Amino acid sequence: MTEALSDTFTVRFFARLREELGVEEMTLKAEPGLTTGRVLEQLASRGGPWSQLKNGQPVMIAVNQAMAKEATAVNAGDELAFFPPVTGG
Amino acid sequence: MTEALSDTFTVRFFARLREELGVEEMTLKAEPGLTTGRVLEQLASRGGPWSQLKNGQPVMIAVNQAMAKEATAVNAGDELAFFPPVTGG
Amino acid sequence: MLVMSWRFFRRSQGADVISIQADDFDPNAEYQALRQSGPDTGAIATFTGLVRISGDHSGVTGLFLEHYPGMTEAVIQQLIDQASERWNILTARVIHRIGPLPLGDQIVFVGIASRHRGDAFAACEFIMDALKTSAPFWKKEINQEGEHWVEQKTSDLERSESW
Amino acid sequence: MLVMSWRFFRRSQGADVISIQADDFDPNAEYQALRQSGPDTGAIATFTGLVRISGDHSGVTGLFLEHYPGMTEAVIQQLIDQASERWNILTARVIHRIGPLPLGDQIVFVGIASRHRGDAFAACEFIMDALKTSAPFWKKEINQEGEHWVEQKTSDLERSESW
Repeated sequence: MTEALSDTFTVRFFARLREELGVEEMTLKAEPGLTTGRVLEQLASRGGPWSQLKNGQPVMIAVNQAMAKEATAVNAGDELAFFPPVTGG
Repeated sequence: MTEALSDTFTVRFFARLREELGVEEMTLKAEPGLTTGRVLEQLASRGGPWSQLKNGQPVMIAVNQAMAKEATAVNAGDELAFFPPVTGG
Repeated sequence: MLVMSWRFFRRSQGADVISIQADDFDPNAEYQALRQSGPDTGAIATFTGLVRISGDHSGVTGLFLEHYPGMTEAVIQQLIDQASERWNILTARVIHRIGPLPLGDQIVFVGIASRHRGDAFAACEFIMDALKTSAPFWKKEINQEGEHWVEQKTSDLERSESW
Repeated sequence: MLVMSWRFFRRSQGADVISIQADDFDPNAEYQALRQSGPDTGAIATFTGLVRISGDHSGVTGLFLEHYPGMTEAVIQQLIDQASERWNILTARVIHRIGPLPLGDQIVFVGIASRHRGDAFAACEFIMDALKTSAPFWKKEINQEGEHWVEQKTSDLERSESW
């Protein structure tokens, strides 16, 4: 069953998280009242390397390419990203 | 009468002071107990543009090319310099 | 007075440059561009970061830089905007490289042209400090023993928060 | 630990440069020299000061820079030594021009190579700030109405004393 594009949002992973989860990008179904923190909880409940999203090293959150918090709302069409603290420069 | 070189010290003036006094360098006779402040007083007593050395804008003092104060001793062979606050950079 | 203030803070943001690139950059070309910020340009401060041999581990032979395309540029633009609100900037140029970078290579350039040195220094250092904790770049360090992701340093967080 | 500390603070002062010159300088040649500060060079901060149109008076067309030969070099060396005691510097290069300088010309260059950006920024800004209040240079400003000696600014004194 294919989900309608308009019902979904994208999640991207970078750097160490991308490598340890083995996923670069995924598409998930949006639900009313969803927050980035809830998405993290749902993903962490998959177990294995995913548990680190709630119980591991700090995870930074972006929504639509702007820094966000766990309380930030997630809507259909959004681009979420989870990544380790940044280390450029 | 020529002063013996070993009895004298040099005074140099820079920038606005050099221009307003009309003197770049002068040789003066050393005396026991002389200080840069006393030299300034003696020169200021000449009157005219020289009075500014005591009653004018701030004057910076160097002895042997190092910053000095009015209490700094002056000895034969020394190179004194009087100049306005510096403005390089 | 109002006109003076307006003139004082006016700047041509069109001359600002943000570039995320795999290729090396030429700091001299950046400096020469910064010099073209008009006749009131009195101060140019630049910073260049290089791959150094002592990183998190010793004997670093190179880095690999990953970034979040799109978001990186947006964050750096925000940092330049924040700097422009706090200091008098004529032109800002920021370049950050991505991909594999051998020991000694240039990683990042931040250059600020301003009327006065205080603004140029502050804006340049602020952008560098803030970039290190808020722009989505990640550094993988490579040495003889292998490779590992660099951890964010508490000192970097403190520097960034001190602004 | 002692050996580590010694290595950490060791630097080849032979690579330091102080130059007082009438001729223009090439900031890129200075930058390239700073890059040759060894494999632990991680940060290069530079500052260049330019003749700007708005000085003490408006419509500046040029400057004339006078200095105290000998003392100038000695004071700048002391500033580099002071900076080296406070921050970890690999190489310092300071150039200051003298004589007539038209609008837009380069006046002064301070460049610092260091392991870390905090040291490079601080040493560079400290040397510039201290140079402006302690190195014997005097600036005569020239505009359409004539020429006048520039007065030292209270803000420069305050900046210098803040270190």
